[in-house]
Amino acid sequence: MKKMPEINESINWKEITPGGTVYEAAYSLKFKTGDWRSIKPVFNEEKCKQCLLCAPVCPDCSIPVVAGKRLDFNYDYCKGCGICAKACPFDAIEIVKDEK
Amino acid sequence: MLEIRWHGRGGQGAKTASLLLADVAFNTGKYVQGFPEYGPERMGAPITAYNRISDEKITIHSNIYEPDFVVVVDESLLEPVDVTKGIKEGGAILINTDKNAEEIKNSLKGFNGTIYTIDARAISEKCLGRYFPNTPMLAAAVKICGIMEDEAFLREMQGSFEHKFASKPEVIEGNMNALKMAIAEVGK
Amino acid sequence: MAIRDRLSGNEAVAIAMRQINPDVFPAFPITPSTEIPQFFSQYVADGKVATEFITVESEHSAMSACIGAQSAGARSMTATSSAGFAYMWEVLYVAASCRLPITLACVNRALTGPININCDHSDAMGARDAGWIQIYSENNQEAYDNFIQAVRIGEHADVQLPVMVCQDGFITSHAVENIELIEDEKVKAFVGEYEPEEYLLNAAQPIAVGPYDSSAYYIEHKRNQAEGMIKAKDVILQVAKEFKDMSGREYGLFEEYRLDDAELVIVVINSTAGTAKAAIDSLRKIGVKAGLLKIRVFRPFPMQEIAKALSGKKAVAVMDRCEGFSAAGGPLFAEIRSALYDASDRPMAVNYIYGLGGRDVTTGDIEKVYSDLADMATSGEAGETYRYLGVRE
Amino acid sequence: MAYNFKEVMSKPDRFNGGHRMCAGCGAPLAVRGVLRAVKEEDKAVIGCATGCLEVSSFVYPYTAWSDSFIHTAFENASAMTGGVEGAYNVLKRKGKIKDTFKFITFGGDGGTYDIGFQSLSGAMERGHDMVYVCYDNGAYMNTGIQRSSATPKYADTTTTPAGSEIQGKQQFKKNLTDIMVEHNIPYAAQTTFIGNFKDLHEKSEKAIYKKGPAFLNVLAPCPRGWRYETEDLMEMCKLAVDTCFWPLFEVEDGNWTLSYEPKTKLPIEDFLRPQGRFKHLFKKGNEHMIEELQREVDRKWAKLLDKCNAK
Repeated sequence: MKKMPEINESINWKEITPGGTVYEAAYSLKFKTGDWRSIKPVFNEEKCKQCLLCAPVCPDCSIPVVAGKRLDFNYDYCKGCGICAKACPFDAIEIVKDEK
Repeated sequence: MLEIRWHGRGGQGAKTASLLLADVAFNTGKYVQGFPEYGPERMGAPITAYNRISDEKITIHSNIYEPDFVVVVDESLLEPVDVTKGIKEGGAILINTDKNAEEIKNSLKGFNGTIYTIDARAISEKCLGRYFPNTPMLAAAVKICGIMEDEAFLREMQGSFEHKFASKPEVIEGNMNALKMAIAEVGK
Repeated sequence: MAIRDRLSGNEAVAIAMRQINPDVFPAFPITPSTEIPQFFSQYVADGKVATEFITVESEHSAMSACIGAQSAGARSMTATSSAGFAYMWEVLYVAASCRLPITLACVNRALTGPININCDHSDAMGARDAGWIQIYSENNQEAYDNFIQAVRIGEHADVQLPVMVCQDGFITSHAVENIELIEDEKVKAFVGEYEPEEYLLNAAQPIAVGPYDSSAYYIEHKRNQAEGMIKAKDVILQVAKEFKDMSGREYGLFEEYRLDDAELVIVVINSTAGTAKAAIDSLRKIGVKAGLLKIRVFRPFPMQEIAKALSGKKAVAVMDRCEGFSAAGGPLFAEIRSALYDASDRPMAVNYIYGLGGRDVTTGDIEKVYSDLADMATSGEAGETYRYLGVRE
Repeated sequence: MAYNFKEVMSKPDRFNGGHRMCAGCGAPLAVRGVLRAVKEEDKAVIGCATGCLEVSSFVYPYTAWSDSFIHTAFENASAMTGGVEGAYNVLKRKGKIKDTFKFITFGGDGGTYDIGFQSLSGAMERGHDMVYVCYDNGAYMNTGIQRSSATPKYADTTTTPAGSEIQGKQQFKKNLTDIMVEHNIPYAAQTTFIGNFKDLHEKSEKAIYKKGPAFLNVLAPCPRGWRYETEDLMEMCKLAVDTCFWPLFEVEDGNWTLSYEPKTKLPIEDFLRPQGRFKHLFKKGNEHMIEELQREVDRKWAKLLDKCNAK
């Protein structure tokens, strides 16, 4: 099995993976898009009825669902589009300004 | 090295005949080439095919401009095509026609070399019941080019037909007869 | 024991393919390479190969399917010519950059404009910098031998690049000539199995192929890719040596014919080399010191080796079956003359554009070139370097 | 199998965060939704045409895909994936591969309706066992919102700008789903994102697990190109189906079925009004354009109902 080298902008041509092939699935998880966000969704667990309608509408896979229940947002990737808040029938998601 | 040029019409089998001739010579242990001159021509258009036959390895890859022999599969080409062009001193031409050499000479624009004729249509129709000029033309060409002895050639072709017509052996005899008749009838 | 046969160049390549028994063969017909997939489809129909034969709707898709298949872990190959080859052009680059050892039988034919079905090298030459190894063949025997070697060359761990094996459209592709075939088992043993290290269908390790590559990485990837081409030179020679052990036939990066003591030299690609050999033999009989350097491997380009081989010659004619328009010459000339820049004892060099669109080349034409070279050697003047052979003025 | 939303949502994503699609983009919803229909024990190879999705989901070295993924060019995704499927067939026959693999290719409308159409048509006709998913956002968004043959009539794009003489794109959208149906493939369907994604899921499941080629056309709104607020994505999809601009249907083995019939068929205006790309249609004097669009929607809807009832 081919080992994936650590790839960053200091890698030289001998070490780089030939053809740009990447041997590690979901490597993008190393790339955090959360800092693209200017507004952010806030999860109010109390109001949530676990209907999960917010989960499939997230373009950034930032609403983890485990065993039929959604957990808090994964802010590493959430870009703050606000689709989830609109999809929530119970006002359990509030959009606020993202103060970093 | 022996160089042969074929003139025929698209769909008539001049290319196939040249490849068959290459096969025959190949089977005698020679080095061979068999190739047509290609263009976008379709059925009926005049086409040219070539053979080189040699005891030495052949490296030349060009058309043949000064052939030892020319074979004309379709008599109607004598008018539109300069079939005798470039024939070597001492070379010969073989024409599929029901005329004899003397009669056809006038159509050859002053050609002074040897003229052979063969009535491939009559032979084919007699032996095969249909007009397939290839078989008699091949036999006549082998004969006049002196590629191999008649007996050896016929033995060779018997084997080849048995292979080619494995699924319809009834046509082998007719083809063999066509060869034999062509060998016997090709004349100057 | 070699099998003596007589075959056209196309059938010879098809037989090599049958013996290799590739996993995937996507194909689209184009004259004059069409016969190759035709022969091959018969092998498929008769169960003589285990290949997945995909009758794609275009050459672009043929090469795209090759890329998909090879990335997936399957040995793939196809055949094409001319406009079909040009239509593949975009994805030829992808095949090379993805480091996929696909093999392609390129039956050289003129590019359209105007349409012409006959031989020249403008198709393959147009993709000379696509990152493919290019091997050229004088006749059916070489097309067959080269194709078998191509698989080994491309798949070598040091190389990992696609390889195209070229031969002249109609002139050799459709000419029946003598050939010595190698037994099926020997070819199979020679090429071996394709066992890529990483591939899409490896359930244990998913991979991602064909990224968007930013300027932070692109040039490193290209340099890495270039290394495969650089290393290919040794691999080609190593594979040739093994091939000689099996077949008795010897191949190098180029062939020298009566070159050692030659003063006047022609450099040429593919079938015209054979015609030149015949011309040289007759010129030698009348005391002309004529010789030939026949390019076999154009990519990687054997620059130093060629410079060495041509050093000390009096005059060299480089023959391009491909127009260079207003470049330094045809593609072969530009590179040969560039190679000669470093030669210790540099000969005069001129370029002949010849044989475009299937224009026939005879021994007489070749003799005319040697006669021009002799004049140059005598006068010490090269004169016009960008010349045409046989163009009506 | 009945759709169990909670169970399906609890499956690990096969498409991951860290991709660089725009905030609020519809394409990742299509990808996540389709891939949720792949059985967890099955493997997949994902093909992709050049486009927003590709250049954002695999920026070297960051692949967002959990499965093997391949992209090579804009117009060849179908042929490329056909090659992968061919490889699978032969390697499976030879016993070199044990697992079950599924082959799914994604392309935008540019890579599907237009430049990739030949390759798509060829692959579908040949019958590769693969699913082609078009995420249709109605323009070449990747290169900056140029018109495609999927762009709706009168939409303002960067190559069909609304001007004083010409009011946006002058042609109706190509009926690609119908054209794919006419390839006689075992399964073709049109869907988008509504409710709990049942429609997308069930169609994806059929497309993936039905033997032979399948085509899914998924309307995937692009907030940038359509010019609406990102948060309104689900509303845009709802309006598209309730106005019958984008009817949901499937064609399985030649049988047409309507998947959704709006309780009240809304006027096309309702779909157009929230989108900046149709703003010029609401200028005084342009009413006839909206009327024309309404007539076309009505005509196509009637035709569809006809096909779906005709079985």
